[in-house]
Amino acid sequence: MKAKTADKIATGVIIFFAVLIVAILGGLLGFILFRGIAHIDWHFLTSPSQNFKAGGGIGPQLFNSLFLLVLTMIITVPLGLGGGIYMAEYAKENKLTGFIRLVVEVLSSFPSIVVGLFGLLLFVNTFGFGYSLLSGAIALAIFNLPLMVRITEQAFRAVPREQKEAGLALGLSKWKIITSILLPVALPSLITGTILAAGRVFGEAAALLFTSGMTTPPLDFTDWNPFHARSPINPMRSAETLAVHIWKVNSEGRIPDAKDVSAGASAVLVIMVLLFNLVARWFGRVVYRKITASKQVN
Amino acid sequence: TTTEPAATGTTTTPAATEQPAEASVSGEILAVGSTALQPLVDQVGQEFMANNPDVVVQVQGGGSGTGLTQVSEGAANIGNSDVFAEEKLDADKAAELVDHQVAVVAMATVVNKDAGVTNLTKQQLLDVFNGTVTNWSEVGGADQKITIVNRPSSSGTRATFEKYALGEKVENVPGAIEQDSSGTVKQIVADTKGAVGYLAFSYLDDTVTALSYDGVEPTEANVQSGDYPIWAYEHMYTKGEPDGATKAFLDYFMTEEVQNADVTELGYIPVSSMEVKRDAEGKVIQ
Amino acid sequence: MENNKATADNKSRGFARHRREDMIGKIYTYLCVLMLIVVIVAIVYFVASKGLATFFKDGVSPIEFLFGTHWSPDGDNPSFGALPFIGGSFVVSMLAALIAGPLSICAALFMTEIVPGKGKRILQPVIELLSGIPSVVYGFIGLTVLVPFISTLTGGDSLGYGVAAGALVLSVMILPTITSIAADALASLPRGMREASYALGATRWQTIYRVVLPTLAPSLWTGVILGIARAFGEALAVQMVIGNAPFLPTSLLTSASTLTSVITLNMTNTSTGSVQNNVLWSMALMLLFMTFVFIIIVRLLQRRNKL
Amino acid sequence: MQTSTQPRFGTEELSVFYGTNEAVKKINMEFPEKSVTALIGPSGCGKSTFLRSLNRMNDEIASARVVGKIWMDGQDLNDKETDAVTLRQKIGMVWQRPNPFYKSIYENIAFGPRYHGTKNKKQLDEIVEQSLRRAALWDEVKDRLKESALALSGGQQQRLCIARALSVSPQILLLDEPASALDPVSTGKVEELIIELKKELRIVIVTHNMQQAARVSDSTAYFYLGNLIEHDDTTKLFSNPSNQMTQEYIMGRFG
Amino acid sequence: MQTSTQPRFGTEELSVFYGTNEAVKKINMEFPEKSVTALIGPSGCGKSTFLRSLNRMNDEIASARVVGKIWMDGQDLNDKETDAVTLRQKIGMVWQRPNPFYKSIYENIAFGPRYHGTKNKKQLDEIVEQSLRRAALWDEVKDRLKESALALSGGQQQRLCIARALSVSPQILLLDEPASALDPVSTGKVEELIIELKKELRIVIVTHNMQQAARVSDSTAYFYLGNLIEHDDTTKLFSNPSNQMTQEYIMGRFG
Ligand SMILES: Nc1ncnc2c1ncn2[C@@H]1O[C@H](COP(=O)(O)OP(=O)(O)OP(=O)(O)O)[C@@H](O)[C@H]1O
Ligand SMILES: Nc1ncnc2c1ncn2[C@@H]1O[C@H](COP(=O)(O)OP(=O)(O)OP(=O)(O)O)[C@@H](O)[C@H]1O
Ligand SMILES: [Mg+2]
Ligand SMILES: [Mg+2]
Ligand SMILES: O=P([O-])([O-])[O-]
Repeated sequence: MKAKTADKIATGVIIFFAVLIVAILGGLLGFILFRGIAHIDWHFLTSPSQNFKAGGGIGPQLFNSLFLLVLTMIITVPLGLGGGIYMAEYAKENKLTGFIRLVVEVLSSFPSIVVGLFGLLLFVNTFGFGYSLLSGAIALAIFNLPLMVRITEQAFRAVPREQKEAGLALGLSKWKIITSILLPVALPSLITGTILAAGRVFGEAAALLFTSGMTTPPLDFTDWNPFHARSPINPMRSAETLAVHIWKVNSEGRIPDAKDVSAGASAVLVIMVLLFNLVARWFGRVVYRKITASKQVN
Repeated sequence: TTTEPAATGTTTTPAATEQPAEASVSGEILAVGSTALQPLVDQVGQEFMANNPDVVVQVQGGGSGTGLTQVSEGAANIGNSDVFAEEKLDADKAAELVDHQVAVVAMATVVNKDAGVTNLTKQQLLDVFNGTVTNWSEVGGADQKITIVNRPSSSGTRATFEKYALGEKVENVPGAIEQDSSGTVKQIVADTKGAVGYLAFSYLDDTVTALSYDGVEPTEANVQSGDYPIWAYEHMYTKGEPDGATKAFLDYFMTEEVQNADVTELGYIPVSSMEVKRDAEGKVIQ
Repeated sequence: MENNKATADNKSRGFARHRREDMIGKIYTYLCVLMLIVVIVAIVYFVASKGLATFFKDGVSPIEFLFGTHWSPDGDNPSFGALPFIGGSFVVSMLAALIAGPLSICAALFMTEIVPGKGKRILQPVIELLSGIPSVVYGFIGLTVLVPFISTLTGGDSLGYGVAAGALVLSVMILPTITSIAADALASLPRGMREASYALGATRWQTIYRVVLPTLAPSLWTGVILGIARAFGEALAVQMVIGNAPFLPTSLLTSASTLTSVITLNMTNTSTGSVQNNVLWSMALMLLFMTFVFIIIVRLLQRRNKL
Repeated sequence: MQTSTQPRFGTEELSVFYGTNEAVKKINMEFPEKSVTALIGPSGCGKSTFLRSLNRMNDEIASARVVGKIWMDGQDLNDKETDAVTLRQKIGMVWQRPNPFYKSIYENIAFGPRYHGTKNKKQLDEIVEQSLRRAALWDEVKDRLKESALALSGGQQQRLCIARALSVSPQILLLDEPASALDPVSTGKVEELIIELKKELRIVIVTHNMQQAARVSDSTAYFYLGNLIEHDDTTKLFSNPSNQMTQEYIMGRFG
Repeated sequence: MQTSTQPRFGTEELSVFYGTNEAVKKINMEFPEKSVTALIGPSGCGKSTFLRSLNRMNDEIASARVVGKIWMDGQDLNDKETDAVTLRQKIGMVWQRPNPFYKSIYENIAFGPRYHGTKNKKQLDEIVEQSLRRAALWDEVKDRLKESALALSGGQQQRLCIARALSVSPQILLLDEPASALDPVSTGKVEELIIELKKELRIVIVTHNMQQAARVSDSTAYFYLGNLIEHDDTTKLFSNPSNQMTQEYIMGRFG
């Protein structure tokens, strides 16, 4: 009887904490959205920010966040894919692999501020990329890379070994097996993982303060030549992202509506992260169904 | 291998002190440094870009230290700073830089409205900040514990305050807090009984009490006349004499149009209106 | 790449081809891995060369840095005791782990033991979302909600800024880290282990407490350590709420600093090459070093956990 | 330990669903006292599922739903009112893969009794020795009781698991392919053990090895696709099955 | 597709180590032309390990080390110089669990030949049809070649895997318990297929079902603990084994 009482109490406690966590998240989301949603309108989402007047928007910041994400992914995905494939398919269990694993683990728990400072030192100054999208993207890639490697490795390891053996038994080269047999099977979890990782990068600020900078030049959204200074897609221009904007507005911001802007921007940021989560799940499922379902394939 | 800043623009109108002619200059200007100065430079930069479509002015924060380092290393065209370069850089490095004082920023000691004080002497203020005095009643205020809200030790605002208000550097008192943001400092002082901090004039409003210093009220007029000493220049440093777009930009900064509009709007005091001048040691020279 | 002799022969063409393909694959993946190594070596090199300059170039004593409690880099008689920050980082992240650890393990138990299946479907997205919320947003909420709340709780005696606020914000931030590792560990436990306990007539709690948790202890500790590591390196959110006074924390409500907060506050206000700047890099080096330490602890734990 | 004298143990129209998939279909079966009942059938036919429902182990699988009755001592074990935790004490279970706790040998055995109230060290020692003896493992491990159970060989681990099951004095023992992961010598030992134990309790054993069923069991039940096709005396079933499908399976036509 | 007329295929003192554990011990075996050789033995005796070493599949397992010779066409396949990728094309393999690629039925078959140089669509179509016909699957799938192979039943998938193995015209086919996960009907089909295929190529099949070995194989080898205990004509081995251990195993004394 005593055991059963203990069981009841413990179960109660565990459920309580689980509910608490859901409540915390609910509270956080509710708070952010409640505070912020009133400030979000078309004008807020599209117009440029103000330096010391009220009524500024977050248009360029939003664009910067998204574009920076794209750049980051362009760098991360091929590198992370290669690294992950190495870990899953090529690495032998030896000291070197142990070392590489260590590298990946350490890299993935690096304080972001250290990466940011490193970026300032190396990309911004030494390489002369300046405060630019490129510098920011490389810094973010450094964060994202270990995550991407891990996602890829897990996705490849999750592919039944028999798939690989079937390929081998047909006399295919290992690389062909990896690209044509394993990759398609790994794709759904690869996509889900990548999008989730992207969502995480989206809100990073500490590393960007020092790399992609805290201002955005006036953008000419009719000029899409990446070599033009005012082109939105010029990778060498500086770019303040949404998360950095929140930081800036809250620290030395001189705009009278700083509270409203950061509330609105926070809400936008959180909504974006929510979207990333939803899209990741949905897209992963769609691809999975495409690859495995009894519908037409190939 | 630091890249040279792309300030290779050319000026067609020599000494463009008036409105720069349309499309007269081109190039990229990178101004880095003081976060306090950033909104102003950013704002003026945008106006300047509107007038000069071929110029891109990039304004980055990063702090006075970063600004001075970057300009001194040639990584930026302009280093924005709240303090004289001599205070942050080695003397030989500082000597290479040319100072452009673009505004004056004045600061006031602020206390919570319930603290019951409106004026402190220099000595009293020092006692408050070095922890000798811990209750407002000791300096004629209400019976409230004093809570100090400081800026980080490397902050230019703090350096100015210590130099001109306290007369010496003070260390943190246990229980004090440091905040990097003036907005937050104001918020805390407004909300917390017994809190004291210091803010640029532009942040002052009726949520906090701005204290007189040795009996002198913190007003713009008192600053201009030199009666109220807690103020400093906002500097924009260049390495050597500026040219091209950078020069045009700095010249534009000093125009009436900027000094009497943007500068005052942001709560700074135009340099030209000052009746006194100071050098790097803080000595009044006029 | 050697060229093939009997080109007419289908098989020998296949031979050359698969060799070539595998070479491409190898070069590509090896380059990617090399890149990873280059990145880490570069980071370590840069941070170390700056961070060590404090001691070798500026002549600050490492003993003073590590054990000194007096931080006054700009004073007329500067001193560089970083112990308050090192101590602050430890205190705050340990406290955060103390709060988040039990909570996370309960969440993981909820997912795998109490309501398997459905529990996971509910909590998993919650956990992922929590980890997706940017740290500036956490800081913002800490600043606008938590700090005033703590202040009110103490009847206005305290400002609300301090160790408690920092630890609470961090605990929410590391909750996902610990939970997902704990949940993975729980899921990896062979079913048979639980069933054996149930089959003996043990209740669920007895099974969890006596069989599941002891068996998984190393993995759960791994989660906690990685949580601490994450907390240790978190910068913006902590800096916004901890108060940033350079003293070793003496109570939950006193303002304190962490390595990350002092770096964030001062790095940009000091000029490169100055001792004030270098000493901040020394702290970054310290952060880096701690990351290695945490990972090594994790490795030792995992070695004990040969399932 | 005495054999209890409960009159019946058996199922009545017992079905098990995983979601909507009916894995076990309306089984009526009786397990006579002091005897071994073997369950045979091709992979996936529901043997394990059926066995696991007998001690409510399927409660632990969220998707599983057990319908029907399980009679024991005139009580329906599958009733919501019946406490699963208590009944499991009376019905021991052993799995295909040995699953000792990650604890010492001693702790593996003492774990159950201690929870059920035996705190006395001496009594516990006794139970441990008794159980290990009955599982024919005592002599092999008596000098290393404090060592980790994981250091034992597979066969020893499996006997340890049997000893663990015996430690709480069950009246019924459920064995799910207990020897299929073992070498011939260990298999032999486990089989002997089963024959020994049936003097005291009811045993239900799932096996894919028909010879094993023939060797150890008194009656054998043939399952196919969730249905109980035939249940008869073991000798009768193997020599002269009444059902065509049973015949084909026994002849090794498939499976 | 003709049966090639290579003189011998067999092993000479072939051992396989996993780390220091010798899982297969100095096996000398000959696989005669146009015949089926069955490998039987208790779980873990090394059947799969031996089979997998024949097409160098163990290369892929880091801890595995294969020592000894594998003769084919007078060439030692286990020589470092011999290119494993090329030889695997000549030696097809099918596993216990069907493992079709996550692609369409057509692609599953066409994938190998296309890689090996057959780009012509018409030729490919032909190979696909041929292979599926030989695996007795053509009629069931000819109208849905573009559908995912995963939508097929287990038995169909297994035959698809056989068809896939045939698509690159191997001279030898290795089957590791190809029917153990299948239902009786599918098992029957696969067995027929094996008997059909042996007219053209050598087949080595691992099975745990002795009746199956008896039904499909010409010669049978009994493995125990990594040793080849006995290898003889299937009829001889099952009716009158010369070794006592073989006898015991066949009688179902263990395993
Ligand atoms: N946890 C589960 N969830 C859903 N379906 C299950 C689960 N366990 C078993 N099944 C399904 O129930 C059916 C019966 O499975 P069961 O494990 O009882 O078969 P079995 O006769 O024990 O087979 P084997 O000899 O392979 O152990 C199978 O179709 C199986 O796929
Ligand atoms: N990848 C591996 N690493 C280490 N040991 C292995 C590996 N694969 C198999 N073994 C060991 O080698 C021995 C032979 O295994 P193998 O799989 O060849 O047996 P088998 O006869 O095919 O058994 P089964 O009938 O269960 O398939 C076993 O002791 C097994 O534990
Ligand atoms: Mg089973
Ligand atoms: Mg096998
Ligand atoms: O602008 P600050 O130097 O005071 O941060």
